[in-house]
Amino acid sequence: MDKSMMGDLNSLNQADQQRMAAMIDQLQIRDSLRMYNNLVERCFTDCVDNFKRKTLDKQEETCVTRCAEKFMKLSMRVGLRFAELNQGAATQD
Amino acid sequence: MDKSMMGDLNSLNQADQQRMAAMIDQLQIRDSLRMYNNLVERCFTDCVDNFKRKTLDKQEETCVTRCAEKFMKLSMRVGLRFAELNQGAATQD
Amino acid sequence: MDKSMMGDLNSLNQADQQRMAAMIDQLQIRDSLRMYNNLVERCFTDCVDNFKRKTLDKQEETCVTRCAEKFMKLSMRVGLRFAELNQGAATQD
Amino acid sequence: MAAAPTEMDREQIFSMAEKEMEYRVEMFNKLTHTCFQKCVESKYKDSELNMGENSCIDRCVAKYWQVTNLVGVLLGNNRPM
Amino acid sequence: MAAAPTEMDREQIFSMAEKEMEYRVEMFNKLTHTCFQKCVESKYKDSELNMGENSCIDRCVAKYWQVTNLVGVLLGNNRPM
Amino acid sequence: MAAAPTEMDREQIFSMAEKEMEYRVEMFNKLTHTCFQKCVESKYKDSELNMGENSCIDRCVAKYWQVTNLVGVLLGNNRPM
Repeated sequence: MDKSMMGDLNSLNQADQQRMAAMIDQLQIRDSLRMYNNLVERCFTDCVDNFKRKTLDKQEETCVTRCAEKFMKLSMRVGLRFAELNQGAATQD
Repeated sequence: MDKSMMGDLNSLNQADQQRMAAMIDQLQIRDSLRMYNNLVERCFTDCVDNFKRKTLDKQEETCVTRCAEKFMKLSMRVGLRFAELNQGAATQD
Repeated sequence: MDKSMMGDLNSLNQADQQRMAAMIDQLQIRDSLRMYNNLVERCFTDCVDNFKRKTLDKQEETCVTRCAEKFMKLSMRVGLRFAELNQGAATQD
Repeated sequence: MAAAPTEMDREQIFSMAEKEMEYRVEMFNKLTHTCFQKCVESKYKDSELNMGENSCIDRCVAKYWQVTNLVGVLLGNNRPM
Repeated sequence: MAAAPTEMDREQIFSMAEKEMEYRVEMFNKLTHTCFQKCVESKYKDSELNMGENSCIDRCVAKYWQVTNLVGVLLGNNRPM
Repeated sequence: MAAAPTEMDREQIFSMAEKEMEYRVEMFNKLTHTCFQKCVESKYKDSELNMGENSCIDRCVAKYWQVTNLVGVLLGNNRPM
């Protein structure tokens, strides 16, 4: 989530700015917990298909680890591109 | 969202009715933003599959436009049928 | 939802404990309505594929009933296992 | 004539009304997306709904409603919808 | 004995507790739906869970829990779950 | 210099800002998951994004943005995004 999206923050007084910042913090906490849940669901769905044992085998563990690491790298990259587009800084093909 | 669903609004005094109306407005704003997000996700998923260029080609643009227009027409029709059912006005086959 | 997850409830005074309990109740109501919506969507998607008539036929009705009953049984079982894991009571394979 | 609701009742009325509305909005959204999936072919050859799609939508809404009621009864939810 | 929490602490406790519970409810819902998908065959031949489905569910929950912990470690989240 | 906002204005500013941020967070999440689906092959042979995946992601984000704007215009939403 990008704090720079709140361009009109400056028209508020100090107490209101604090309140707005607190609201943004709250949304970020909720968002990161949701992201966590979504990531677990996706990597589990893609990597775990065998229910003959109740513990992850080595292959499933490797798959989940790679899935999560790929997702986090992708998420960072998407964040950068998204911020560029938000600033109208997109260049041509 | 259908304001008529709130039949018990009348048992409230005027201040409460205003508060309830404000709440409904808030939910409608949130709902229309969500609908927007869902519509974009669906039409993107159905129409865009080629990532050799960074701009939509004509065919993708046409597909997205039709997808969104069909969705909006469907959404209106569903809203009408839904309201009829809410009023117990459903007729037989 | 498991009320026992709120271990730090005890550090709060009585008014706060009541407020926390009310919050938990609110989340449970919202959660059960969401579960209802999700269950309807899943069983409808899995069981209803024929739109030549506007009423459910016997086969669809049976399918929906079984789907919902299976889901409720599964949900209870998952809740038990989940609570065991939350208490670190998971046994070996 | 009913007595005026107390402060506590009033808060409960608002809170329940809010959840009820959220529930209905969510149901409407799920219904819309499910019937889009079931009735509209995803080639999007034009931007109109044809007659087949329109009658499919009407029946889809009617059946979704019946499934909602059926599941509601199974969950022990006795009021309509 | 711990000092009484200040007004600010108290609001933060409520706010964090609410998010924590929302998170757990969401996890429980995702877990339930994912294990339904993985373990219950969608023909719905009867309304009981058979033995195979039941043991699949138990293992599915256990594995989901392990994936949650594994991903939590990768995200730098050190507390259990 | 602009006049100080009234109490009502202020509440509306907060309320709209909150919805706007929720909307953007949701858009970002959908975008991330959609581009993961479209660009990352689900075998997960290693934990790095390769060059092909990276350029797919960049183009996916750019196209998602364009679809957002296009749909926004169709919905009668005139402001950018």
